[in-house]
Amino acid sequence: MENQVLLSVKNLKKYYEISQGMFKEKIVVRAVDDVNFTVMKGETFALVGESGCGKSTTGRAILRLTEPTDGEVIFNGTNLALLPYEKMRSLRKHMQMVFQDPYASLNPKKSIRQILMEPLKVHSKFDKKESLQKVISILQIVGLSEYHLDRYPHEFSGGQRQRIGIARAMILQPDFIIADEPVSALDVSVQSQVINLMLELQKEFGLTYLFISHDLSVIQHMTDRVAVMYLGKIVEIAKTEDLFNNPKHPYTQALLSAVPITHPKEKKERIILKGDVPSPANPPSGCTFHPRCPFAMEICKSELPDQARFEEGHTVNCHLYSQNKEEINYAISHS
Amino acid sequence: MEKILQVKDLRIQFNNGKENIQPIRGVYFHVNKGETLGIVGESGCGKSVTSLSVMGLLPQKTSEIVSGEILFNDRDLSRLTEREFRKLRGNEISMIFQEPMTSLNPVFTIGKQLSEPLRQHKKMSKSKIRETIIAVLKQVGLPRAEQIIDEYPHQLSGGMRQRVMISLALLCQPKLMIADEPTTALDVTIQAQILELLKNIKRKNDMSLILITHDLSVVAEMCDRVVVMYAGEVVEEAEVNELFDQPLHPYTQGLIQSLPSNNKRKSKLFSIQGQVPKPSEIKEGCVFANRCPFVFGKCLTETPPSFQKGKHISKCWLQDPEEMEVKRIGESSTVIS
Amino acid sequence: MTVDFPKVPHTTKIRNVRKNRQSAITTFFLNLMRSWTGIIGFIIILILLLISIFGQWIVPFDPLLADFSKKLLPPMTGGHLLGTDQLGRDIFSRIIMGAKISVIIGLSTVLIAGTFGTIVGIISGYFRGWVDVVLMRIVDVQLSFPFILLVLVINAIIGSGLRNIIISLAIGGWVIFARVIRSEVLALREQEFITACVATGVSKFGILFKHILPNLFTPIIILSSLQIGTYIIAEASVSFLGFGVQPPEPAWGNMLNEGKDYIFSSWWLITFPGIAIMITALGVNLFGDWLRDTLDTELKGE
Amino acid sequence: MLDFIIKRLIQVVVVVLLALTVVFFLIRLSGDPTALFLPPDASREQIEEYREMLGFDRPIYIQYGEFMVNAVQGDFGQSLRSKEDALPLVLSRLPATFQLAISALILSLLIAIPLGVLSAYKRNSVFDRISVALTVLGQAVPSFWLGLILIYFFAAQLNILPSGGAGSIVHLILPMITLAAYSVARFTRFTRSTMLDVLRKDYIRTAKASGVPTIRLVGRYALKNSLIPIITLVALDLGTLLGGAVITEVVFAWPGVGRLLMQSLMNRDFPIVLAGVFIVALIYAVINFIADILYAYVNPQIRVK
Repeated sequence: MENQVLLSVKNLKKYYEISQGMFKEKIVVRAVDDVNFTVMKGETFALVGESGCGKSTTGRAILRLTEPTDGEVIFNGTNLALLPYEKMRSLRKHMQMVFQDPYASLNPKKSIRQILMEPLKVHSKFDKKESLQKVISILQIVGLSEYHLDRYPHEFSGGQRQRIGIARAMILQPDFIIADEPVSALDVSVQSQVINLMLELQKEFGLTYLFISHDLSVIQHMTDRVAVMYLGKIVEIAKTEDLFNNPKHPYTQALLSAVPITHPKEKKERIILKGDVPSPANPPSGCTFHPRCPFAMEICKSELPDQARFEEGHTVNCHLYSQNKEEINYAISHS
Repeated sequence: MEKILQVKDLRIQFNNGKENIQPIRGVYFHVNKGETLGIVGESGCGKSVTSLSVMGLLPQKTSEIVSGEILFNDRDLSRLTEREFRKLRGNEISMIFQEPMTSLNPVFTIGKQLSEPLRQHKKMSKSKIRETIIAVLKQVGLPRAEQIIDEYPHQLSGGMRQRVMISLALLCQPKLMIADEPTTALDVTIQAQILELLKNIKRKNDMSLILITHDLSVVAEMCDRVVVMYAGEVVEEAEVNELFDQPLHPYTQGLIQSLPSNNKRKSKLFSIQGQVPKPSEIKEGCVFANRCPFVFGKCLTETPPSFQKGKHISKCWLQDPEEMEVKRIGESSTVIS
Repeated sequence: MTVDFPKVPHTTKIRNVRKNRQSAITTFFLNLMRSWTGIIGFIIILILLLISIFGQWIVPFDPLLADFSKKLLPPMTGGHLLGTDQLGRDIFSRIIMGAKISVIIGLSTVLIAGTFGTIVGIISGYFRGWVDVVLMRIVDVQLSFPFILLVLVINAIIGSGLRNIIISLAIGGWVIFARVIRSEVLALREQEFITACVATGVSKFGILFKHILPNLFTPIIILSSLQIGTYIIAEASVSFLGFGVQPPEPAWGNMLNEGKDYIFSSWWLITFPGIAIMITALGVNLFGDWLRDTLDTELKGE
Repeated sequence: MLDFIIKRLIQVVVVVLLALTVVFFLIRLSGDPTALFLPPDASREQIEEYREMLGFDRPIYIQYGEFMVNAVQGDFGQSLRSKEDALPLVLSRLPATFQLAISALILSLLIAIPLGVLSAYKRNSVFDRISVALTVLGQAVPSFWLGLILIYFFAAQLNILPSGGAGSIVHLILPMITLAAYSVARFTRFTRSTMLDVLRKDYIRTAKASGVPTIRLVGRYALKNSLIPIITLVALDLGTLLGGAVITEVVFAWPGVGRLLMQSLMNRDFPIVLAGVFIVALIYAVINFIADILYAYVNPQIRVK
């Protein structure tokens, strides 16, 4: 089971066109721009980045909740990006999604029974009686009970709704779940309950997660490998522990250093980035990070960096690592 | 130490047309001159309502301060008229809100909005006002201050808007600034910028800061002292190091322990069971009793008073000297309220 | 790697927890009781419906029977509560019968315009593409022409009468439904719970019929109730101008039309039918407003 | 901004052409057009002659093309009754309609905006309750009936104002009030609810937190925010106002486009109807166009782009 590729994303792109009126050229927003990564069976792979970096769009494009502009999404050997709608629809039982906002992602007019029965009905997995048994058992698994069957979403608290959202994703026994900021709308004390639930479910059912989040402490806690995104591109991929111990990309370094301390006595060296994230409609030339990068060199302004590979699958897209070593050392020591 | 703000036994009642609810039930805390006080709690714990009451910004028709005092420099704010309050707001006390995207008026320029507190509280000529605004905009680290003053909010990013909000709060050099979740809507790297800015500004302007947040790491980063609120009550108050080293209330303990960074990677996180009770569900006894791992008989029947140990206050029966079977040691352990 | 769900013993009885919930009707009345205006609107509508159903049995006089010996009697004379008109017909009886016409016109127009507009709105909003572009252009064009004038012109061209005034009003009125329903559908499409359905694998039609349609119910009800008042007033205006429902049918609008020539001598001819229109429109509007306020807050949760 | 204006202008043209097309076909499809154009007692020969003369024997698309080509040039034919040219006749009535509609619009805005603002400012006060009740009532009163009642009181009973006709400012008073009544109710209500919405916004709280007094908050700040939706509504409602003008003109025998249109509809004088439809659609489209530009002016988010 280990080291088997479940999902591989190749050159995935999602561009949005914004019309500017008749006489101006359309603006192309490159929400996801040439993203590559693979997810192994049974692991938790994280996409991390700040708002607008394209991590959610990547997740949605993989499941074709938004149609990708270009690229391949190979899931268990099938290229999802090319599947006709109906084929894709029947494949969806193997891959599910948990959404950020548990309030918005449940239909307010449907009872919990209806919400949870629907996936089973759609994929006609079981007869009615069996389905109900499944629904009840999944409710118990996520920490609710059959007592809640005929209630409506607005009768639940945020944490409970997210449990229902997870139950809906789990009921078809998928192999793969994309969780898009599943805990960021929740309070701290409820957050830990939901993280625990997700960890338990993974252990019990051998699930693979694609975990999308901006919260680095949650990512550090529960994921195996991380891809860091900036302006629609992946800048670094590494094992979680590697990434947190030895971040290589200047953006990753800044991002990690910005994570708030967890104890007042902790002292932290901060790399405070200049300015704001540029608009993906008008990204900087060359390496998109160069205007904010403390180590920016001439080459960064004009050329897109290649991927540099390190041990254990740690990859970085940065000119610092494609140049010769001396220059790197120079740049780092003079920062 | 001089106390700039004292809140005593504050009780606030809301009427939603159907029933009365009390989201704030007897809140005590104070702010010392020059310090940063953190108020932490989860959504619905009453931390924002408390801060709005200090600003006199509670909805007039549907809410009411039932009892208590809010002493600002020994003046009771809870009895001020709207006119008196107005002279205070933006002048001696100012506030920064959570949502920088919606907190600025979309149809007025930045300069127009920033000129308002100066117009209201200071007698200044137009050119002097403009000068002051540009100076403050520069102080909060906005580039191109001379241009930004004539721009509209939608032309700025979230981080820049929050800087504008801070400069708005700063204009009249208030003695007390209240920041209600100032970085919650922002990205981590921007959050780091804004927190740094708040620290510098507080130091330079010699003011006190109340920082309202749900995020313990923001507290660890910024605060001198912390008040922990739960379901409309203050359950614990301590100096920041003390709170993180030795939290006394089981709720605070749970919050700190459930931080992912305080747990082994991939292990089950510590978590507080159950949910916050709704205001209508609160009965006799301790508000945290239904979720508390150490709950015992007395917790369900009697509301605990605040037990004080030095500067560390906690509202939990476990701290009752009798319950702890610890003999009272002179003055170091007294019961207030 | 199939992991089975834990077995649930078959003896587990599925309890129905509906017992402690209020039925829809109870909720309706409980909400109604909270609003004075809602109650007034509801009562007016109830009375209106009752007299339009049972009107023909409760009228004191034949509303069509002319009697020149009794023409232009003031109110409260000769047993005529609201007086008689220029042909000696009992105004009270005519107003009662007019209620029926107003109700028929209001309801059938809303039914036709609502159904057609809703279908167009759904097609436009859900399937988008060129169909949407074409349909919305049509709606734009029609909306760029005053409603009442459009109804007048259409009615003048296709001819008067009850059926034709309903058709004219429906042709004039469907666009509002199309516009509103389309924007509702567009908003719903963007809702996360619809994305969640796609992610679950629900088919396009499943999403439309099981998830979008039920959520359109509320806006359709609200819009319909608010539109009925518009239709009733529009019909009265058209009839007043001499189109629409023709004499001797006792529509409130044409009663006013006939009465306006006697404005200097007999005030009651123009007074009572107008009051009838006003009270009806008031009732429908009040009820519609109340419906919107309660259903809207219900939508938003607590 | 420029291509926004051009885009909207094209839209105006399309709207007007389509409106004409629809009315043209409605008239043609509703029966033998010749019969419509002639008095009912016309003889068979007369009908045939007329049909040929007007070109109704030709295929409908040719007729349509010809009609549109002529219409674009402003030629809608002659009135079947008075034999006057249709478009100039309609245009000659336009000033009267404008006078009525614009004075009613100004009157309603002058009453409604202060009333709505005050109502919102003093929410739930006696004043507010009365104003809300009046607006609800005002929206339920059919304008033609209000006109009749006003005539009854001021012309028939008090005899201080004329019951109809035009000429002096006194002739304008009753029609103006009649036409404005519905708009006053609607605008007041809308201003009030928009103001209440705006007053709940975060940025109002911000202004309050900077010590802005409530009066200034309402009058200076919230009002400008509310203007955007109010302008939108007023623009949308101008159609209703124009439609109402038709009815009001008939009630008060006001010599405007509406009354002419009504008479022509009664007389089945279709060249005039078509010319009238053309003018009304054009006016309405142009008003909407102006409103859009005004809207862009008030809303910096559109303007700055």
